[in-house]
Amino acid sequence: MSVATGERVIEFRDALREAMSEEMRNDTRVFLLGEEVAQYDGAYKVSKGMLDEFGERRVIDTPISESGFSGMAIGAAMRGLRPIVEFMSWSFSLVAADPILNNAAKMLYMSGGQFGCPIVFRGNDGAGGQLASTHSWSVESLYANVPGIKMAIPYDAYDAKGLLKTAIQDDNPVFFLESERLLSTTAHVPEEAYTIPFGKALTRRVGTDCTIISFGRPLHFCLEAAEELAKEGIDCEVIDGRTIRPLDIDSMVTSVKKTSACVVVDQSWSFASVGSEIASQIHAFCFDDLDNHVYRVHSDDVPTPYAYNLEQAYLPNSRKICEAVRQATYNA
Amino acid sequence: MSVATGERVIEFRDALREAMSEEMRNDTRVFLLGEEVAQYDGAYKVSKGMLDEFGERRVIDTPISESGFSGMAIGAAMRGLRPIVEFMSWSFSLVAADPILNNAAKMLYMSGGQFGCPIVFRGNDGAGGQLASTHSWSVESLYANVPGIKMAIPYDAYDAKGLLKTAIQDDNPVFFLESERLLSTTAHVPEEAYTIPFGKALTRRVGTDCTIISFGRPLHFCLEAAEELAKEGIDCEVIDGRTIRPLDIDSMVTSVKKTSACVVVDQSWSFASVGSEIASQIHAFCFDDLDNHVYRVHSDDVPTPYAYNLEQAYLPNSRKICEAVRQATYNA
Amino acid sequence: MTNTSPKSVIPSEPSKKTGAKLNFSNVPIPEKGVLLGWLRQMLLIREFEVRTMQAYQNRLIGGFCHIYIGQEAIAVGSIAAVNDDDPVVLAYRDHGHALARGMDPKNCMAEMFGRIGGCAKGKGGSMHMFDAEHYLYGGHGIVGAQTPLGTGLAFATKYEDEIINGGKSNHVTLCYLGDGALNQGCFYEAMNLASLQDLPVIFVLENNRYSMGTSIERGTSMAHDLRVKSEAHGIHHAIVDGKNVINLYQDFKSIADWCREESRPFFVEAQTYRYKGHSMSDPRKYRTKEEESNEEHNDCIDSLCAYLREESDVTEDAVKQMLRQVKSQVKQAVEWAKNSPEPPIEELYTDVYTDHWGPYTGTSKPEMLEGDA
Amino acid sequence: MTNTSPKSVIPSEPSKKTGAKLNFSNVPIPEKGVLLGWLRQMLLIREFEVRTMQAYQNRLIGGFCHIYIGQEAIAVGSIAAVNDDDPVVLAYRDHGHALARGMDPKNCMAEMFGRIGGCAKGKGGSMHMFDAEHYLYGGHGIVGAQTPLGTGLAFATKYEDEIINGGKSNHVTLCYLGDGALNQGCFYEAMNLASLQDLPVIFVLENNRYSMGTSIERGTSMAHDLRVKSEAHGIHHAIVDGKNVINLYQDFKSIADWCREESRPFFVEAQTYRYKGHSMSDPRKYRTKEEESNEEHNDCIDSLCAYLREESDVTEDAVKQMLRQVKSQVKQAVEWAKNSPEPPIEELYTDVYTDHWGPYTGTSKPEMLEGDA
Ligand SMILES: Cc1ncc(C[n+]2csc(CCOP(=O)(O)OP(=O)(O)O)c2C)c(N)n1
Ligand SMILES: Cc1ncc(C[n+]2csc(CCOP(=O)(O)OP(=O)(O)O)c2C)c(N)n1
Ligand SMILES: [Mg+2]
Ligand SMILES: [Mg+2]
Repeated sequence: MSVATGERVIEFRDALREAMSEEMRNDTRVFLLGEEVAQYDGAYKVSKGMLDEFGERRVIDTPISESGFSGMAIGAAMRGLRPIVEFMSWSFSLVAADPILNNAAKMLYMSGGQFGCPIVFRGNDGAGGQLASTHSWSVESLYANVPGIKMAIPYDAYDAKGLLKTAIQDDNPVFFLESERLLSTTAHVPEEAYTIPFGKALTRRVGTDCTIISFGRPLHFCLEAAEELAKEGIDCEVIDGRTIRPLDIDSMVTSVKKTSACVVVDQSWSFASVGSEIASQIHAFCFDDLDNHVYRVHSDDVPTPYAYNLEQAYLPNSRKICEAVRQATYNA
Repeated sequence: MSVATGERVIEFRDALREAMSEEMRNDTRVFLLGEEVAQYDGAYKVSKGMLDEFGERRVIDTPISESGFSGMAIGAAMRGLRPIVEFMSWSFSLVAADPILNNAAKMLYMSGGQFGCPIVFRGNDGAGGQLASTHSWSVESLYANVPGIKMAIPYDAYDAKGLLKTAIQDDNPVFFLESERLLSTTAHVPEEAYTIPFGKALTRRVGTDCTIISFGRPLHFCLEAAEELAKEGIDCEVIDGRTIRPLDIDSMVTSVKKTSACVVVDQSWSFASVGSEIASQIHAFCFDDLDNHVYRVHSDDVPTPYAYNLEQAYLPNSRKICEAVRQATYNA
Repeated sequence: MTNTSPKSVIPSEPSKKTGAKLNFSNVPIPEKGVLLGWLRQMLLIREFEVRTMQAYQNRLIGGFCHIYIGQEAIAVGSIAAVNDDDPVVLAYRDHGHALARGMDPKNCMAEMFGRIGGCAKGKGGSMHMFDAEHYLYGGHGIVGAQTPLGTGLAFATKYEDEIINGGKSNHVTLCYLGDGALNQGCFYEAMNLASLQDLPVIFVLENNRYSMGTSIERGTSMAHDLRVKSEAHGIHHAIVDGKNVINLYQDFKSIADWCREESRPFFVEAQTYRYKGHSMSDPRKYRTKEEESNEEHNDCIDSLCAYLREESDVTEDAVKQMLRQVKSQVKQAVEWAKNSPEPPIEELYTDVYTDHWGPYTGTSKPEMLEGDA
Repeated sequence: MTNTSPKSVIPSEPSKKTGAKLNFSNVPIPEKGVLLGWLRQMLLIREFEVRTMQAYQNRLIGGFCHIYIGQEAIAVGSIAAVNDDDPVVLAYRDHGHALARGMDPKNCMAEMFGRIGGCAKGKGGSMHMFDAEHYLYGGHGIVGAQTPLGTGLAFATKYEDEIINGGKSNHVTLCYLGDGALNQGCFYEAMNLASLQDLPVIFVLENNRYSMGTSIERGTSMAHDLRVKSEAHGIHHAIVDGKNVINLYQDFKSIADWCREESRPFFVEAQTYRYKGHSMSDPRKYRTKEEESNEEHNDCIDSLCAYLREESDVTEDAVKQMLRQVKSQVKQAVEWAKNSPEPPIEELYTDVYTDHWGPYTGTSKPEMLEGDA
């Protein structure tokens, strides 16, 4: 379920580009850098045409130096520029873990409030199609542990634009996690400028029997599962957290208090994950309301395999979600 | 509560050294590398004298190149050597996140079982005394998300030796997290060789009213808290998980089924943490047994401050643990 | 092509650190049979890659897939110059090296098909060709990440030879990288470590002038003289013609022998060109058709064929026949790969640890490791 | 000391990339008043550091603490050569630079005491001297991490000057690093980026010959000629005497003007020595007492005093008087810092985000950000 309805339907990647372009038109301090973002139009064509509009001083091709160019962008942000750093994939951000987690996240604090870091790191997150172990990271659980960053995961083109605009306008470092699998999907996106606030979840499907909480791409599987389950008479409420930091636990709690059952779907590994965090919080705040414990659906706790059948078995999908919901509601 | 009793009392740092030296005597494939480990005797004197015994070919000073020397050690491990990599602090491992998480953790899988990675990464983890934001990482929650690694956190000198020997003998990558704050503490350590199995928790205090689960340094605060609470008539069971991967959830569950109350104490940040994982699993497996939800004690969700009073306020301590236990047991 | 060697080696000044003098022996050109073997390998790689592209288009291969066509001489010439048990480690454009190293095309293709017959049981895919039997320590997908591994493999052979076996270090490691990896910091760390510890590793830069759509001038300072990159670490260097398999062999033989003897690292820039796009989805707008066709006219296979015709009386027909054999070999590999079964689902949970592991996805209890590890 | 300049600059060949010629102007030695100002700064730093050690021993300072004694001339001479609004970014041995840049010793000391009057409200400590008013972008504790930041600051000034303000780039960034940082890959990435983008940043290597207990020869290849490190990225370089504040000023002035004018990076190796241990717990077994005393005999403060006596008739007494003033200034700073209150506990939760945040420790509900960020 998308939010807007209207004439204009565009792709997820176009929505991302519109957000960046609009912000760059509004504010000269905003610029884009990353591997292949300029002359190549972006590895996934997200920045297509931006070099033409903004020139090579504001749409900047970088060498394969994630640590160097992340650090460079953070230095620029300390002076009040507002860089957008594209990671071709968040999988490649591991070589930049130090600057993004030690510098961007902590600069404001270490400097006693003197130097902030208004920066957006964005790029593909999660498994693509058979990209194998090193190229299939879902970094949300790895990085969400760290205070000082915000983290947003858009569900569709509408959210992609609204959340990315908020991210660029934010004075803090934002980790913006896109799914390559969604880039070609389309949604209604209005002509008029809009932003989507951070820290406010959205109910994508209203239901009474079980709350399913997720972010980004797996939400599509959740909605599929909800339709499937509806046929069995299980009416699910599907909540899109939209941002992981800040997390809108209040909305989630309200829903679970209503449904008394909860499934969390998180495409990253299970151990010490966003999923475990949400489950733990739901248990804490809905202890007397739950008919059963919170169930979690994750990728399997193994490195991502290449083979198609193994990768499919590894990832969350609507079948696994249905099973989890059935278990979570079996005694209801 | 330590395990062994006997004549010989040694420091935590000596226990670590004994483990390494014994294994190096037993197996030429084992060697130690890291910053200042040889001529300087280690930044914290853990490797004191090892250069003299084993020579500079097996106790190797490296430049400040965590990414490079971690990668180098992983390459060596692929051929069956068994490197021990000392990070002067796990805080400095962020610049090596890619080799340790993408290569060490996944090599066996990516190669279809052909090349393993028998390697130990070890060093100080957790806040020291006022080391401030970038030097105070508790990496357990950051890294435990990743399958393919094992993770051990010793509580005292006895465990330090037994767990480190197991780590060195293990054919898989082990992240071994020591606390600088414990290095000078002493415990009974027998002359005879021994190892401590991974994946088996240890009950450090037997009790009936509340299970406290923790790892490493904060366990000392837990035991302190337990004594304090005993005076109030709350009898706590304190469980040392010993290893985080594999996690001995069974022992924890057994205890909680007995006590019906649980507090998890994890010195890292709360969000998407080891603490949230354990809380989530306890809720799942003890849903019908708990009198109250699991309470968690963590460092505050902010970068680590330098100022003494702020750092003290930030860290877990026995006062906070007592409060959590009181809440977890209030309706018992 | 000429038979003086090392033709294309431009040695640096003797390293100030080691004081070693580069004194290359004159490596003779091998006999015809060996050259024909190289021709067969290069033809095999090219044909293999053609079929790989086809299979990718037919969706038999997924993920990222990088084609080696145009660069065949480097893998073949350099690997011919080392011993069978010298370690080899690669970036992700790795099919050619795997074949040159002796991997059966069947296993290489099956790996890309994600089948149990693949060299890594289908778990690694195109970017991760591992083959323990052939001392092939993997293709690696993270740009530059293989370079510290290469340093580590050289560390290991030296440690084994000297410390464990008490002899003299007598291995050399080949560590390949693309020009894009010149911009990753870990490569400089890898060079520094290799230099400080006198490790016998050859960093083989396959300079095909582009990393994806970025020409080397745009991404790498001093692109016109990359020798400075290794000079910064006191490492000897050479620039070699990456399209001349005979000279490549001769040069690498000299260099490898020197590294083995001196136990020192080396940096070789092999100048080459990739004919195809970066990966399967690349429209190649960043370079001209002229540039491409110029490069294709100076082809490594053509020039070896010409040499063999002129110097060794190898007939056009003989080459055609060889090509036919190679084509049928690759066709068989494709068929074999197609018939290789998908990995059984249990394979998802093997090779995570050397111990037993999983299944585990969050709410279920994980099966604990068996034994105490 | 001499007054020809750039005395100690050993310029590289003109960069092949820019083709620019290094043509340094002859920077005159400033008048006596300025030199006396530098003397005062150097005395201040040294006295400040003596008191810092004392306070550390008295447990008024916690954590890691790195003393700058011996290297004072570098901070003073180089910072004097740039404008007040040129960005400066540092490693963790940063008290000297902070003072040279104009930070009040009170705030610097209070930071180390963990008090609210500290330059970062006591949240950063010794390794993290930040001062927005003085364009000081921090000390940074992770070795090498400040070098990409330095590149970024130069990127920013150039972007601001040219793109936002539509003028000519007219700032230069000073980015300091220790010799240990030469071994971190990110420094090479930082140099490559600065070179490719023509950024006006001076990488100031303070080569004090040790990183903790590791002499530079043991940790860094080509330690005898570090110019190769920047040549690898087409960056001009100079080696300067790090103990001669006048020459340092002259050389840095030439270099800074050149960088500003040409909008290019530069690499300066300032050769120096730290008199004290690496940090407060270092027994300095890795070097001889002779070496230490030799170095202390060639002291930057002594030689400036000698110059002032000989060339400018500054009396011993005048220097003594200055020292007395400085001592009392530092004593006051210590007192002031002692009296500065601890940060209120609420400060734990400020500056995490620009929005309101926390308290939050796990089971309690976090206070959500106010507004929608
Ligand atoms: C750290 C990292 N960043 C980005 C990528 C994405 N990527 C894969 S290959 C490539 C280009 C590399 O070019 P080069 O090293 O010249 O090798 P070639 O493709 O020419 O063989 C890029 C940017 C990656 N795999 N790893
Ligand atoms: C990435 C990283 N690794 C290790 C350390 C620990 N460490 C702090 S300072 C230092 C030595 C640095 O020496 P150098 O760069 O020469 O600076 P100097 O102390 O001489 O000023 C080390 C190893 C660190 N802070 N960061
Ligand atoms: Mg290339
Ligand atoms: Mg130094």
